[in-house]
Amino acid sequence: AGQKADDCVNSDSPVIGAFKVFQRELDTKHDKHERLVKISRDVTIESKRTIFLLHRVTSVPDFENILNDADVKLDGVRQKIGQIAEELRGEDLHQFHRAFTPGIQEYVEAVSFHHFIRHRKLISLEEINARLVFMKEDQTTKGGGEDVCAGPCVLTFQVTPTDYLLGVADLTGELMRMCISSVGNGDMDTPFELSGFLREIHDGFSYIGNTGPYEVSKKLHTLRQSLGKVEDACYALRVRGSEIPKHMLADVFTSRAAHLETDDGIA
Amino acid sequence: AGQKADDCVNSDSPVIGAFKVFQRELDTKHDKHERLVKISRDVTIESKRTIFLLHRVTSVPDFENILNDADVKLDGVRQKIGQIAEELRGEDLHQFHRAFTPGIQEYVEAVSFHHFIRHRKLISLEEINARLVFMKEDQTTKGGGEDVCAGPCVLTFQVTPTDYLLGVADLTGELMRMCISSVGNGDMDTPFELSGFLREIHDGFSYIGNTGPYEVSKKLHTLRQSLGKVEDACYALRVRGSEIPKHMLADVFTSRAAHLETDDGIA
Amino acid sequence: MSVTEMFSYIQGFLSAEQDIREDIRKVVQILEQTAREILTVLQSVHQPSGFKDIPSKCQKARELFCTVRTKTGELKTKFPAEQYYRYHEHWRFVLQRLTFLAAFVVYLETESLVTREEVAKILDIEVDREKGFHLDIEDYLAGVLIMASELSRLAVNSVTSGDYGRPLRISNFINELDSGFRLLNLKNDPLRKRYDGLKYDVKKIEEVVYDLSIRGLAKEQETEGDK
Amino acid sequence: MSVTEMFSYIQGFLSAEQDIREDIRKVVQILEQTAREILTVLQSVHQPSGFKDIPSKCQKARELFCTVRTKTGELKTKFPAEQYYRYHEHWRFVLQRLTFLAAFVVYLETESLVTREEVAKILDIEVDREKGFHLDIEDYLAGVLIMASELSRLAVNSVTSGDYGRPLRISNFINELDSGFRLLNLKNDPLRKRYDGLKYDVKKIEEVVYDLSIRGLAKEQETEGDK
Amino acid sequence: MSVTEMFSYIQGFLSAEQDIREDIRKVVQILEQTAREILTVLQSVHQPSGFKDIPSKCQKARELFCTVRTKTGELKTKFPAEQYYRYHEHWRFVLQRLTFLAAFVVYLETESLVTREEVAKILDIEVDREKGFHLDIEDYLAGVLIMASELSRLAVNSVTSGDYGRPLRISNFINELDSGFRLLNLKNDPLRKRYDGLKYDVKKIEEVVYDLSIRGLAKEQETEGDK
Amino acid sequence: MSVTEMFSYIQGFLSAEQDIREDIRKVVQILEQTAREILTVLQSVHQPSGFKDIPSKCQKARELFCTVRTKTGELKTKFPAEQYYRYHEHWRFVLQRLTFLAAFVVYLETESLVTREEVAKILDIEVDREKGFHLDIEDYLAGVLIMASELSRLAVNSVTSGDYGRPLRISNFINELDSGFRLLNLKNDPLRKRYDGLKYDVKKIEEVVYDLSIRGLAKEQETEGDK
Amino acid sequence: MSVTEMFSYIQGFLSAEQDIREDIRKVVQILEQTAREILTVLQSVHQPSGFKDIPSKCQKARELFCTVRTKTGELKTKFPAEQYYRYHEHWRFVLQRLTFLAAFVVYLETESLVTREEVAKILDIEVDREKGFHLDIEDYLAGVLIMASELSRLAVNSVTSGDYGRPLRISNFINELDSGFRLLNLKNDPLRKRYDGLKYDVKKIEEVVYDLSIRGLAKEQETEGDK
Amino acid sequence: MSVTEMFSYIQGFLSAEQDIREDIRKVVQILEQTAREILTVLQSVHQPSGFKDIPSKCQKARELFCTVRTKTGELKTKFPAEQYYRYHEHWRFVLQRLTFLAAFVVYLETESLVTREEVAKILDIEVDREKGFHLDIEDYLAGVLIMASELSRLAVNSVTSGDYGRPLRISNFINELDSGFRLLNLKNDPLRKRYDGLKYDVKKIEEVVYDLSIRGLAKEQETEGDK
Ligand SMILES: [Mn+2]
Ligand SMILES: [Mn+2]
Repeated sequence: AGQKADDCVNSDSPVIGAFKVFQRELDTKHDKHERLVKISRDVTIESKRTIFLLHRVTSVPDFENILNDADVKLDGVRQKIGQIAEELRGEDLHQFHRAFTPGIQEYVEAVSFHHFIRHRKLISLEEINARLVFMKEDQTTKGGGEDVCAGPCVLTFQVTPTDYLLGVADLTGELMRMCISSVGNGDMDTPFELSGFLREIHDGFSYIGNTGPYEVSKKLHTLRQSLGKVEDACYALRVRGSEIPKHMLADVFTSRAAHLETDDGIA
Repeated sequence: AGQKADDCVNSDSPVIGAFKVFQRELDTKHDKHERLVKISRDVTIESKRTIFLLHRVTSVPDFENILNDADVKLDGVRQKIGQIAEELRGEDLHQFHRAFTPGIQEYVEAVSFHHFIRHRKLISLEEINARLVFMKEDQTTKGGGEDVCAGPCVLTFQVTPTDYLLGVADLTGELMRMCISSVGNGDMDTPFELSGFLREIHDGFSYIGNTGPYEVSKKLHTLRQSLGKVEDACYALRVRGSEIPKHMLADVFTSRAAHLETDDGIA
Repeated sequence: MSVTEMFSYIQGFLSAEQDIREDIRKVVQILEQTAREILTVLQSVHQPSGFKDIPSKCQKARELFCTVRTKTGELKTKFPAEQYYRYHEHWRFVLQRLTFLAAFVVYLETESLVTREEVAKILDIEVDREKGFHLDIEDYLAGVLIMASELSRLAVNSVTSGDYGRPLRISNFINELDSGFRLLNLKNDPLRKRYDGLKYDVKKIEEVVYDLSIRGLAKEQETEGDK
Repeated sequence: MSVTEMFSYIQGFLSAEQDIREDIRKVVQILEQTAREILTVLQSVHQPSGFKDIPSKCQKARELFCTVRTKTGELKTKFPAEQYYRYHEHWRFVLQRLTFLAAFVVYLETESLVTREEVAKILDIEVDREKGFHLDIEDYLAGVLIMASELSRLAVNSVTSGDYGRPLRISNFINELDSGFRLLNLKNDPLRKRYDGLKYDVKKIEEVVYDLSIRGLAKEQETEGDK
Repeated sequence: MSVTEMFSYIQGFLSAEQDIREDIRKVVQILEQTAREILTVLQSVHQPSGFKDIPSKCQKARELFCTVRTKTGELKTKFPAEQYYRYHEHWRFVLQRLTFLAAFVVYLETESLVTREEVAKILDIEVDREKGFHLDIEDYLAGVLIMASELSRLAVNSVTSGDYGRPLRISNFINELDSGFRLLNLKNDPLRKRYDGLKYDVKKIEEVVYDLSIRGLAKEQETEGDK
Repeated sequence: MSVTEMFSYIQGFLSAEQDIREDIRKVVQILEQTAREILTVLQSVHQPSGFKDIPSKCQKARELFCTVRTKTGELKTKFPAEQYYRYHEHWRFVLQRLTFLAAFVVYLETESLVTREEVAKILDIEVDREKGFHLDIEDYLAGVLIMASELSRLAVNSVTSGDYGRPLRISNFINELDSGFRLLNLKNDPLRKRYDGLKYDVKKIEEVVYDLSIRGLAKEQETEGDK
Repeated sequence: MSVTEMFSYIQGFLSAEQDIREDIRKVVQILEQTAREILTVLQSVHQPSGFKDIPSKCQKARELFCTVRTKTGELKTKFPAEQYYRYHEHWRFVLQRLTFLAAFVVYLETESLVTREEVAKILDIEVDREKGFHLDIEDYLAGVLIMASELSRLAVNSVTSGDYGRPLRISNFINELDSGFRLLNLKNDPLRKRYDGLKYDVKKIEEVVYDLSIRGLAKEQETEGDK
Repeated sequence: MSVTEMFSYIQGFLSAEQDIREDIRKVVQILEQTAREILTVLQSVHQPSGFKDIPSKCQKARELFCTVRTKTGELKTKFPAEQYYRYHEHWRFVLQRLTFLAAFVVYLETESLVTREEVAKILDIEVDREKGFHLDIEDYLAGVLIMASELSRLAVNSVTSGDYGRPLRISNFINELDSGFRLLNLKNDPLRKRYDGLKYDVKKIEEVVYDLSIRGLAKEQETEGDK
């Protein structure tokens, strides 16, 4: 198709000649950008699904299975991030950053959610990056021999501190949801744990304040609201809890209530 | 249908009793508002159509017909405004003003456009209001005898100065369109006439400035742009016109050009 | 009449209107000030100590309504009577606040809903548009809804003050109000929004009643009180 | 066809669409009115006295759904069937309300979740887009979520009315609903927001159950009721 | 069907729509690419050398429309036919461009206005909504207005190239078009704005004709050319 | 003076101002950094463990205020004293934050409202505009309102930490503050908006007191504490 | 000092400021009115007949500037001199308008750029901030840019009125102005935006000169006029 | 690592970045200043007198490019080479301006399109990203488009100065440029928008050529000039 159009253009012209070169360069760049946007979308969708899956830990008894399932899903996401790293080989990462930053942020959100549920700790930027090292066994795609690297080639992907921060900021929303769900499922401990953890993250963010990028500042308000909801939930649990002993004694149905208490959970 | 719902409500309650009264009052008001909105919409549509029709004067030879057709259309619009006046009988006009102001503004735009084309003058608020006096021959709808007014009853509608201003402000947009069309049809005089007239309106509005209502100030920018377009058009005509005599003489086709000139129009 | 004359003529209209608006604004400002003072008097019913002398507070509030009446009297003279709705936006907000305050006083006194006639009397204005400066029905309703929200607060605070009977009475009152509003075909946006807020007040009060009920505190009172 | 004829012909198309929107708006307005009446009927279940005759209330509500069906029937005729999504915004809101009301009636009758098929039948519309005017899946889900919030209120008020068994049953039902929603990968913003609200409903009901539990009231009922 | 099954089933629906949008976007992208190629072919008529072989250019453009037809064919298969307006925004812009290009080719060939039927045929789509993927009337009109603006440019350049007859013919054509549009009661904002632009095209062409007239160049050609 | 000379001369003015703004921005940046550090110190009072050593936290905060004083000292020297309001926007926000922090420290120490004089002293600036770089009254009020919102959070968290007496004391304090603000005739938009938020803080704290009260926890503490 | 006393004291400050703003607003309103009158006088130069008696128009405008001077005199007394920038926003706009009008008068009289000193003298205010109520440099520049845009309109209309020499002189003047502005390091957003508009004025005037030039009208005048 | 440590660690990253940005901003400011000076030199070609000594103006501009080179040299040292695109926004605008200026100089000298290599050499930066601080292709293209708009102005002004040959040569050049751009698959929004502006430049220049052509001025020149 391109051929026909070209006929109408004076191909002797040096201007046209130059623009044909530009065309190649721009198309290459745009194509790469487009491919990265697509991979990033897949990363986003799969990460979101992992988060949805992880929320089920508050409603099922054996949450180890869910964590393992989520890990498998996240492995898939990491493979996708490997494709991003592959595309970025030899490029300036920042040139295409806008193409994949939404996906990476969502991955940070998912992986830090997973990490919190398993270890009750905030995953660090290093821990995230450590799992984004990819081995390419044979380098036959480019060149004949082992020209690029001897032996298996190592490819890494570095999440930027800003993407890490933005992912963690979104994590707090999920933690809030988890907290409310926990209360809804009669879990008395998780909300307090979550409240302490969320408060730490909140204090961290207010320490960074508006020195971070604009997008981070924008999320501070939501973060504060989430913290408020979690603190309210803990408050409600504490206030409710305050009644047990007294009413236990005062109540005719002491034994049943006691039975409930040893069950370490309600309803 | 209302009956069944009422069953569930304690009708002895004085609160409920009071709210039933409120319901009637609110519904009456809303219904009137709704009716006025609908009439106003009709007024808007018919006024807009009249404006469209009037624009045809720039492209047909016998524009008297169009003016008459437009007058018939406007009579229809005035009848509608009579219905508005009927609805407002005994009411505070300002209470329902929001319901019919768009229609009235559009009518002012249409009627002042019509007036300009016929008389080349700005119609005054009085002239507009003078044509919004409605006679009701028999007053049989309310009461048996001649209780409301003796003989034929006179009903008037008063366009507010603000609605007048807003309609006239929109008129300038139509004048601009008319100017461009005139040039497009080879009419050499109308643009200059329009330019003077528009300049007068523009100066009038800048005299009022921001002392008028907010909506008027908002339209000033568009008015200024319209004036600019008309001034540019006149400028172009003048510049073009400057060439005729010289080239006439210089040209081999002098006679034909002269013939064109006596035709008092081009092409 | 030339274009210039026409615009001068219209400019006259516009200037006159601006003067009227300026006058109205000044009176309204004093009304707002007085409304804030009445509010301060009534706010104290939320405090533990405040429950005791509700009647004297209502009395004080009713005295302050005298000032209100003087000012509504002035307000009426500031513009042509038949142009009420032209300048409505200026006093709309303060009339709603004053309706709320009047309704709150009446509720505290008699635990009943103030009628539009009563509010009009307290503010010395009319109910019917034809008769003069009046209380628009939507403003009356808005004022009533502000009171509903204040009552949900009162339900909470009366429990704190150890009055376990009041919340139930408030709950019944608010439910009746809610049924009343559901009869209305609200289209007007701001009133509709306020009414949507009523749901939260209803829910909050229901939760207070629930809290009393599950602890057996509601019944206890009922037998005691029997008002 | 001359240019003039062509353009006259085109003018017809443009006017037609505006007329359609006007017609749709009128029918939808009546649907909203009827929805409010059904709500008034059902609201009374929250009142102490209301618990006794739930069946008769559901009956009344079902009668009002007849009017709804007449109007949805009219609605279908107002626009070309294949342009459902062109005008979707007009009836989206009221269909969600009606789904809520249908779901609430069905819950009150059978304590089970209404299916999309049942709602469609109650409203006399289709489930499959291919077959005609249908209930969009997101609108169905939104309606179900509105009901969940109404049930959390019902749980609170049933305790006040002395019905200690219902909250537990509501709790089980809502938990199942919550599990269901967890299966969805919601991306759509307004629906996701509504779903986040469900967590608070679950939480509120859990608190009611907790309150009953520590007082031994839940169990008591269970043995008694065993419905 | 259990609640869980019900929700899994629902999830299917939600995913499907997203896939559809993705598919549509891909085809539309290729259509835009092809439209640009056709434009490049036709643009050369503005150059002095370009006036000679207009027929061969139109020929080339018509060949490129084959690719267009293949792609509109694909586009139709990407979504359920009756949901045209659900996804309309995706292809609206490119259909307007393609209409412009088709109208320009037809004008260059026969100096007449392409009908909606002809455009539909060139793009291998329908005129009637009922029959399948169709050309929306407002998109057709928008495309025609883009062409009008291109013709005003052509009038200017044909003078530069020494063709003094074409401007007059363009002038007649555009005037007819203008009369046609005057018959429409346009309300739709973007289309109305485009139509306002037509007045400037008419004006520009009139100025060209005027310039030729006062120099007697228009007449000269007429007698000569009589094409 | 030629146009060029005139503009060169003008450039001098513009550059000078830009330099001043640059200087101010740098100092303000450090003030913001220090404010954030103070906040971090004080925020730990919300943690369960944090309630124990409030005095030591206040101590640390007061030490950090030394850095603040050094920087406000520098700030004063960066611009001509009489142009305070020309550059006001630069430090307005941080002065409000610092007022909030000073007010919070003072509240934690003495449970009383910091005066403007005290804040000015803590920040080593003036109260009277005439005397030099001062604390604008609206900024002082804004800072106080930020603290009110922090106190409503503290009321909630102190209950979680088992301190049932504090909420009641906070409630009294906030009510007094609310009465104070009701004396003001606020017109200023952003301040007015902040003040509207105070209503929510008042309500929130009242609900905390209610929750304690209905469970007999408030009284219990009262008899214990009797501070 | 109790909280109440504190707030009463604060209320004093707030009221004082509000009174000042009210006073300023009134004077500024009259200034705006006078500015509009001057504008009306000067705008008539755009009319075909207006070109003849420019001197008499300038005369009238200068008379109206007397009223301006009286009012700027009043304005100065309405607020403490050192708080110029606190209230700057109130008169900023009108000072820019007045600068534009003064600059326009001076241009019409002498075809030269008014200096800041001259404007200050016409308005009877200061150039140096230290000496009292002054003309801020950015407001002076903004006024000059408004005039540039008025001159581009004048260039167009003078051609229409048959004055073919003026556009060339305006073109030279505007080009010089543009060079001047290019010396400035503008950061200030609104001023920068206004300056970006100057490019369009320059271009517009160049096109006017072009139109005259290609028709041999510019030269013709030059030889004739030789001003 | 605790949460606090983690955030401190990240804070380090953020501070470092802010310092880099501050440094870059300072150098870029000087580059902008120099670019404005070059522009002032080149602007004079639009004036009647300016046409005579274009070579000497180009010479002066080329001298000023020395300063540019010094500053681009500094710029390179301010940030890690591989993070070009991280800070791209800072210098993007000024590099486009400088490209425009370089392209304009080269066009004035040789009437040909500057290559990216030439621009890079003039600015002493690289063409290939791998080799160091380079000229991004889109910035190069944006600069070229700015020049196109300047050339349309030049076409107008060269007629005013009596040079009737230049417009035709500019027209050919711009048409070639337009064809070049149509080969590109532009997706990037700002560049696309700029390119859309090229249409107006093309049209404007075509109208200038038309004006010359209809008056027989273009041909006249052609025979004379034959450059
Ligand atoms: Mn998330
Ligand atoms: Mn109009």
